[in-house]
Amino acid sequence: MEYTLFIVLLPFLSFLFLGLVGKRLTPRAAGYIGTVVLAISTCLSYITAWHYFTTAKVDGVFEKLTPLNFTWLNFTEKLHIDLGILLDPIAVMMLVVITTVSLMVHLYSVGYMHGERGFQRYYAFLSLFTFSMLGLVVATNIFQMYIFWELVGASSYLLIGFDYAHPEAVAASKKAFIVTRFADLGFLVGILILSFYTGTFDFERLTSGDASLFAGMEGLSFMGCSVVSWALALIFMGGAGKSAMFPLHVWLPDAMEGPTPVSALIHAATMVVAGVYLVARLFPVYYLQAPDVLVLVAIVGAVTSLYAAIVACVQTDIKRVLAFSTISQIGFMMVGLGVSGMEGREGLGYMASMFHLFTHAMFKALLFLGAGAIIHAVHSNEMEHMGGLRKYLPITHITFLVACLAIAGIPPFSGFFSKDEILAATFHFNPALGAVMSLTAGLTAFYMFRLYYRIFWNKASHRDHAPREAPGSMTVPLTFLAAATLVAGFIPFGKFVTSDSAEYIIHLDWTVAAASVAVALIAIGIATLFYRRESPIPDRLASSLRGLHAAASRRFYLDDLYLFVTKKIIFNGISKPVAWFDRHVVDGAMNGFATLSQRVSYSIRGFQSGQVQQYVMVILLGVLLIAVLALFI
Amino acid sequence: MNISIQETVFFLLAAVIVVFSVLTVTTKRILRSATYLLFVLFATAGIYFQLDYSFLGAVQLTIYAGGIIILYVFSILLTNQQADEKLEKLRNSKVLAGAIAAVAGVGITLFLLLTHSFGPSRLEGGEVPVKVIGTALMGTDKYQYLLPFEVISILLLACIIGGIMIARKR
Amino acid sequence: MEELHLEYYLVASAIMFFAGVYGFITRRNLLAILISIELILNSVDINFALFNRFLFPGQLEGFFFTLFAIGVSACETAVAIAIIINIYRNIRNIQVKNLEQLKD
Amino acid sequence: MNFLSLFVLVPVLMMVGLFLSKNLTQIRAVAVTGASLLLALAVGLVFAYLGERAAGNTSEMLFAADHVWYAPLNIHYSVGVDGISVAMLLLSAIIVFTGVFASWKMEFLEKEFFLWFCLLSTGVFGFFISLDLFTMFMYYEIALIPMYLLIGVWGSGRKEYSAMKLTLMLMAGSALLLLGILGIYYLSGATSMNLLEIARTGVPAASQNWLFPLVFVGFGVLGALFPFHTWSPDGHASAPTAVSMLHAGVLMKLGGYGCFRVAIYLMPQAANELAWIFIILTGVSVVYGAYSAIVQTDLKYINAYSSVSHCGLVLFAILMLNQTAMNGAILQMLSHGLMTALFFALIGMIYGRTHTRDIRQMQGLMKIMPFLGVCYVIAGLASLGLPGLSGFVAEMTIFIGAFIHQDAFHRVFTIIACTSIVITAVYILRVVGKILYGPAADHQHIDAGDARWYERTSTIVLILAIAGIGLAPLWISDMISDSLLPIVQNINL
Repeated sequence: MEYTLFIVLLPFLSFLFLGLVGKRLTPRAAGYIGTVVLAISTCLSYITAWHYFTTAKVDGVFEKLTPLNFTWLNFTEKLHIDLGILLDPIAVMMLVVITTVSLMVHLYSVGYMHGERGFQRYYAFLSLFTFSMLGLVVATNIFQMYIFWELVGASSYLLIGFDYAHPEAVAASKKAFIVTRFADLGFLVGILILSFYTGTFDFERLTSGDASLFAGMEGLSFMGCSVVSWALALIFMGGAGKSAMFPLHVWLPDAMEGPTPVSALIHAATMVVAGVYLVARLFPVYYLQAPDVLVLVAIVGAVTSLYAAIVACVQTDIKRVLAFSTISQIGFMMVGLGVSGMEGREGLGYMASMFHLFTHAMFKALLFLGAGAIIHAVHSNEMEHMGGLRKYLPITHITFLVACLAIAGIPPFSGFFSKDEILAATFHFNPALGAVMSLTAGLTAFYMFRLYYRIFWNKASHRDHAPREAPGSMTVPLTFLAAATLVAGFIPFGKFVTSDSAEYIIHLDWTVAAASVAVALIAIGIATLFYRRESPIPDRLASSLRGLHAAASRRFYLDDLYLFVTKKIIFNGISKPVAWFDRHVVDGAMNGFATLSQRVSYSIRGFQSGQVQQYVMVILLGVLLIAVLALFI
Repeated sequence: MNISIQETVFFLLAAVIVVFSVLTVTTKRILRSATYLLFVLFATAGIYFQLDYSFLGAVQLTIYAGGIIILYVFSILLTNQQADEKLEKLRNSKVLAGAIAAVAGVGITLFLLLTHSFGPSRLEGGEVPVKVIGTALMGTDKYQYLLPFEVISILLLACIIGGIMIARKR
Repeated sequence: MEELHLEYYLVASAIMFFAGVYGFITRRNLLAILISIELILNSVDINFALFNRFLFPGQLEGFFFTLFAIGVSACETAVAIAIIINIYRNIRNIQVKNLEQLKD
Repeated sequence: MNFLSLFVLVPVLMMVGLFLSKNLTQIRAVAVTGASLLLALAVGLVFAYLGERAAGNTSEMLFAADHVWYAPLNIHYSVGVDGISVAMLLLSAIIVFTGVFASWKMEFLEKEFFLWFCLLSTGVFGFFISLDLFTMFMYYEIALIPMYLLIGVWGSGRKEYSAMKLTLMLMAGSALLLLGILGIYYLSGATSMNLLEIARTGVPAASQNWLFPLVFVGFGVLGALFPFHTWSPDGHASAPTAVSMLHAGVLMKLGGYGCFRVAIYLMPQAANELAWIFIILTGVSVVYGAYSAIVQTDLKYINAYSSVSHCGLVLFAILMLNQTAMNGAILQMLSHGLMTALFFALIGMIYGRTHTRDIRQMQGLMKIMPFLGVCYVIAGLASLGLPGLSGFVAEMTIFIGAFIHQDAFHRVFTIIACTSIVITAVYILRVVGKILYGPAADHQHIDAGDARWYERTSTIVLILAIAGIGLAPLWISDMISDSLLPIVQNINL
């Protein structure tokens, strides 16, 4: 299956081509080149998926294939970075997800970004991002993953800051990069610790369940936790940063300053699930070596999920709502992983999490692209500039509704199946956690329909001219993704992707399913009541819960906290004193040394005055002194 | 307590030397300073005469008292608009330092002089004949000084030329 | 008092010497400095003659040394005065503190 | 005629050529020809070296030659290269080449500028090929002296002050160094100052303890060892573009290379014993430089502090005393040399257009000068360690190598050093955001225009080198790693 190399390589070549000669091309040509290249990549990944899932099964278990692996850099005899391609169910699934969404976004962008300055550059960046993301998912070892992880971060930086003339976009891109970079520091240190003791970066060896690898770490502990827990927790920190887990999520809402298709690609479907993918990739290690860290993963996921859902209920910028919804949904995936076991039925959470990742990618991309179409039509991100759009944007409306139903967890849309599995696994793990997640699911349904109603129903805001439906290049991806959202739930996912690579038959837990559907329906009902028409209830509610409302609008002051830490503590509290210290104390010491020697020189120069009389005086005194010394001592 | 004529003369000379030396360096007027120097030089010549070095005394009188002092007086008169212009006021610290150094020097020297025994020392021998001096100056043997004599003569010549060169108008 | 000792003479010449040193150090006028130097030279001359006369009466080294020293001091004075006059011609002054152009 | 001696001969011939040339065209022709020749030589040397190694030549130094040039003290002109010197020579050649193009539009005294520039190159190349301690030191001094004039005459801002400060501090360092070198020579009992011979005879352990700090600090001053780094911000800020490039790009590497080749190689016991002191200093300087860079407002100061941080990492890695970390150190020298040269080149070009280096007065330059803007972003990304560019390779090798030490002390400092990658991101992105992005504010800047062909040549060559190392690091990493083996064995004896 060596051709899988081209899945990864083609977008890179496209990036190089567009980056170097893009300026000489017309925007249209650049767009088409990017799209066509990615279409080839997508086809190849579908072929790969077909090929893999039909042939790679040995004894009912999917094998890990490594069609390509070569040494890129040697560190020590044992540790070396390899670049290669590792195919296993999750990698193949991610290939499909990434190429599909990316292709849709490429296609969509032709219409959406039409006439933008730097169109060619945009496509170059998109290709770079796709390349990095694909390289990440097929990584054969943790260091390759780190490499592409960083590249993903950088290309995300470039894409968020695409419209670099806007200070907000620039600030957001900077924030995104630095926050994730900070998380990556944890990832890196985790890798250092893990690789030092296990002597390998290789995923296959790490996840083989070979306990002897970890023998070196046994009994070692640091601050009350075992070293392996530390290592894995730090690696999870990296994942949490990219996946916008609380409290490292602050960059994601701001990243909505980027072009909307970029948000759909990066901040909904692909990059933000990298953290989930990372944990899933190392799942056997987590499960076998540090189950305590998995609990941490579950708790962080649940907190994030609930937090983001609450915040999403009061946002007014539609992309921000979607951003928080993404954070919340990724929290679901993390919870799924955190509560999962390894073998057979215990592995429900893992499977569900991956399933949710898959379905979420589709419907969240759809939501973002739909939001893009709406923004394209009304030229605003704010809900108050919308309302009553269902008449003007019929296709967008229908597809958006499909996505909202999916995310709310209404059968038979795909979100129902995947989310339900997660809830079932969570209840199985811990009913209290399950209750929290159900509540979150309800909130999800509420805020999504709040969004839906305020965009498409409610009172229409004043407009100068009627909004027009988006062009074909935009509606085609919408339709495609809506179709995918409709059918994705029926994919027998357990056959393909499971924790132990063996087949898993999904049994719907009907009590959980019924309960969650009921919760969702109630939430939708409330949303309908509040927002379908203009209604005073939401405002009244907001004023009666003023404190909570204000706090949620300000995202519970976390951003302010971060700003305080970076601006006040790091910038003013550390850097300025350090710089001052350098200029005045260290350099001052050097200059002081220079001044001192100058002073000494000047004072010594006084002796060399050129006045013979003074010399004689000194000589005389010297002679006398010597005479006295010679006489009396 | 019988004081010989020799001693009387010596004390007189010594007193002149001491008093006028000090006056030479302490007086505020430069012309007086030169005059006091002249007295010191006369007294020195007296010492030479007392030591029976009459030739030396004569040389001292002619060259120093006769030549050099005249030179001084002329140059003082040449360089001072008012011949009796006062020397500028000296800085006290400087005077003090000089005085301390000088007094300390005198103290140490005297201490050494008076504690050191020079062995048998008496004023004896007689007048050195000029003939002996002339032979010693013109000879080339041991204890004869033709070479220094010639060197001095060349030095003097050089001085004459140098003095003219330096002082002539440009 | 039996007779004149060497020390008596030496005391006088020592005082003369240090008077000269004092003058050399404190004086500002170039001529005054030169005069101080004459004092110093004189005291040394006296010492030469004294030592010769008192300690080595049969020889004449000190005598001749004095003789030559007088000659040298004459030269020195002549040249020094020539220089001083030249300086005076240039800057109308012969105070030491004003002679700074040579230094730098 | 030894192959390596050409590296010294070519700059000397360039100086002769420059001396004879009559106008700017001729000066440029000579400079470009010479620099290209050097670059070709360096590339040729890489191939020749790899060829020799592939052919199974395992001697420690290749292409060695030896002549006595001062018999009374038994000083030899002794040359030879291993993988490390080859890498450094390649770096120097690239930077000299790009430096020539970066100073294409010299404003006055072009001939003299290039003459000094060539003298500086002579020193640098001579240093890297020398094996004799004294000759090495001599070349070191040759490289330092022209710096004073280059900054003092052709610099900007407080150039006299900076030039004086730089020269004095580096001279103080080299005074320590001379003392150390003489100490090593006499106490080792070797019959010549040849490095390899001294390494064989060894320096007595007791004397190592005072010689090591002398030599390490002596070279460390040039390698921006905290707290002796303060010449660097002022010096770089005042230096003309090409000089900044050569200075930060190559000359500071002389410090690292010297620390490594002389201090560590010849005095392994003391290195083992005393490393902790310098690990603290360098660990501090890594983070400290980065934090200081955050609040600077002058582009060159930012880059100078960033150099403090990155060069601190070089020394830090050298002190880890194992093959991986040292390999990382050499890679970091290469990578930092290229990156920082690129930065200084770009800053010079931007300054030439905007006439300011204050980041508060620039905005939206990406629109006005897209080529320079893109290059600046690439340089920034390389500096903050983006995979695919050289910085990543070097930093990761260092961190992996540093982590091999199991005790808490080394680990804590390794993690502290790791945090610098975050801080680096902060200051790089801050600058990029401030000066390149946003709307073009200053109307005077709008007609500034983009890079000219010579500027493009300079930056493209550097970017190619950075990307080359970043994308395919294996050959150079292995080349260095192999050469480190004897040194590491010497340490672990």
